[in-house]
Amino acid sequence: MKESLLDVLCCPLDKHDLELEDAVGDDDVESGTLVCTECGERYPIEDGIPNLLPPDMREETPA
Amino acid sequence: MKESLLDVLCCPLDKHDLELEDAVGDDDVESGTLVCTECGERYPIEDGIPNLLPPDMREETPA
Amino acid sequence: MSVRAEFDAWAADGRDRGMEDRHWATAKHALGRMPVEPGDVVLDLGCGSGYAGRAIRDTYDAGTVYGLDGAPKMAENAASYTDDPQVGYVVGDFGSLPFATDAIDHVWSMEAFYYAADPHETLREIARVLRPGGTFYCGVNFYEENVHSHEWQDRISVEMTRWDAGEYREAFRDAGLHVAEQDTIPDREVDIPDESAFPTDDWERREDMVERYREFGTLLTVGVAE
Amino acid sequence: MSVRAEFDAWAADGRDRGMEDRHWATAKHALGRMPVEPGDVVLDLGCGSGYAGRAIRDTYDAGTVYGLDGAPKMAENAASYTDDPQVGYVVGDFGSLPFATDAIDHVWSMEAFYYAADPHETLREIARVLRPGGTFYCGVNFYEENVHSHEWQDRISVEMTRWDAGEYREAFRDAGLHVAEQDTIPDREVDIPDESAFPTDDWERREDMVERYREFGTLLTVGVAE
Ligand SMILES: Nc1ncnc2c1ncn2[C@@H]1O[C@H](CSCC[C@H](N)C(=O)O)[C@@H](O)[C@H]1O
Ligand SMILES: Nc1ncnc2c1ncn2[C@@H]1O[C@H](CSCC[C@H](N)C(=O)O)[C@@H](O)[C@H]1O
Repeated sequence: MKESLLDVLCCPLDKHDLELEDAVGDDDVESGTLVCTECGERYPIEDGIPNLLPPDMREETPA
Repeated sequence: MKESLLDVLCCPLDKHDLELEDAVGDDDVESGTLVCTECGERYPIEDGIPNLLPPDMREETPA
Repeated sequence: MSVRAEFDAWAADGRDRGMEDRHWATAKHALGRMPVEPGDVVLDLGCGSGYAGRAIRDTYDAGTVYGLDGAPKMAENAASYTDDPQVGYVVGDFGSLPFATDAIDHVWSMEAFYYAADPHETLREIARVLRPGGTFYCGVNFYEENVHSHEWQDRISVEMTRWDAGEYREAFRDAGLHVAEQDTIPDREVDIPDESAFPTDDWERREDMVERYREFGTLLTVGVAE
Repeated sequence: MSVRAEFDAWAADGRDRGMEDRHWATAKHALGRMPVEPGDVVLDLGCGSGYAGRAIRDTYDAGTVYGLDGAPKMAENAASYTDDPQVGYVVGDFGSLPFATDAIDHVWSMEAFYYAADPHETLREIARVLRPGGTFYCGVNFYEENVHSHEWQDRISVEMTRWDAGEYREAFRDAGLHVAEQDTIPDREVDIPDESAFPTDDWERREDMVERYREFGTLLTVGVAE
């Protein structure tokens, strides 16, 4: 994902801003974690695609 | 014209309410005059059709 | 010549009905898209014979339909074609609509908008009479992309506005109308003769006639009042 | 079964591309009506292969197009079909959109909305992410009037919403979306064999197939955010 996507994304639960952590890749983020600045919920980025399903709908993919 | 038309009509010049004068016909007005409650401009109703052209565009039809 | 003089003459020689026949092929598709609910109040600007308003009243069980036209003879003709008490006609001008603010649920105008002396003012007037969320359905076959329409101006004394699709969208927005859709609706019904019939009285080349009707048809722009 | 499980399987066996082929015949007409301006931000809900968003980006020079899908494999496939840096995909659910309030100019959704677990909540979410005046283009071929679609529910594990046209309009308005247009867009391209070929594997009677495609097609409802 492009970092600019952060401008329009938000936490699906409480609609607060997300912060990017552990980013691999430059402007084009390959993997990393999006963290809600309010509730702290963590959303994975895998193969460049952020998974922003609400946590109860997200089945963890084996590491 | 139906008298209920008065609910949605207004003076084309200043958009104020119109009042019906000299009405011939009941609920279905055949002829008469619509008078602006603000500027006093008068608009004729002929053959049941109100002529609400701004006065400078209305060519008077011979009586 | 004035709108009144030009179009009273059209009404007198039956062109109101002629236009109804020709415009129906595209108008019906635009009419079919309108989100009119039972009881809604609808205004038909430049109603001509008034066919569109009457179709809206019948199809959607609209509460009341008003047709406005600048040519008294057009309004008279339109009135003579119906005795539906929920349909009414008024003589008025696009430049200063005699309707109260927020009084109308939907405004319809077919092959008429481009005759407005000041189209921007007319759009502001439409935005004024529409309640918030009301729609303006504006169909025009005289527009920039439709090159085959350009010469029409030579045959009519009233000055016409020739915008392209983008200019329509921009002007709508300037007047406070959100643009919800824009589309060209083809006329699939007009009879286009075989190649051998060309040139005809009206068309040099068959491909031009095909383009005019099957491709360019009528440009529909739908606005929603803020 | 979950949306994820059901549609990951579809993506894995190539049904994302199969749907793209079948949906294009009606989707392209709805796409052609959208008032997207250069630079606009567009969101494709339930993007599948992502073809619609990419067409919007290319046709209208949209600024950025995002595709959201609940099935990670769908989003992966979609991402693999383009390297346009202005197109991005996210995995997310219709019930709680991960987009900021007023961040989107236009939302598009084709043959996907009826899978929402709570369609009213999804409409409210769409109204939230759209800026005032932004449009929601919602195309569905599974709907009440299309009787030929009713049996589809038997073949899929995800529960589907089957509204009629009026219920769509009402639900849009309840969620704060003005209804600007509603239309059924026929599929004029699907090949319908001669009478002699019926019954086929899928159709008892030719007239049903004609009705399904040429008449019912896709129900399009266009909403405009307040
Ligand atoms: N400035 C103006 N104010 C009001 N009506 C006008 C006008 N300019 C043109 N018109 C009317 O607009 C109509 C255009 S012809 C189209 C008629 C009809 N809508 C149809 O589809 O067939 C004429 O009846 C003409 O009298
Ligand atoms: N609740 C939900 N949240 C997010 N996506 C969902 C969803 N329910 C279904 N979908 C997605 O919606 C898509 C429906 S299939 C339609 C795909 C595409 N729009 C096309 O026209 O071909 C699938 O990709 C499915 O994964």
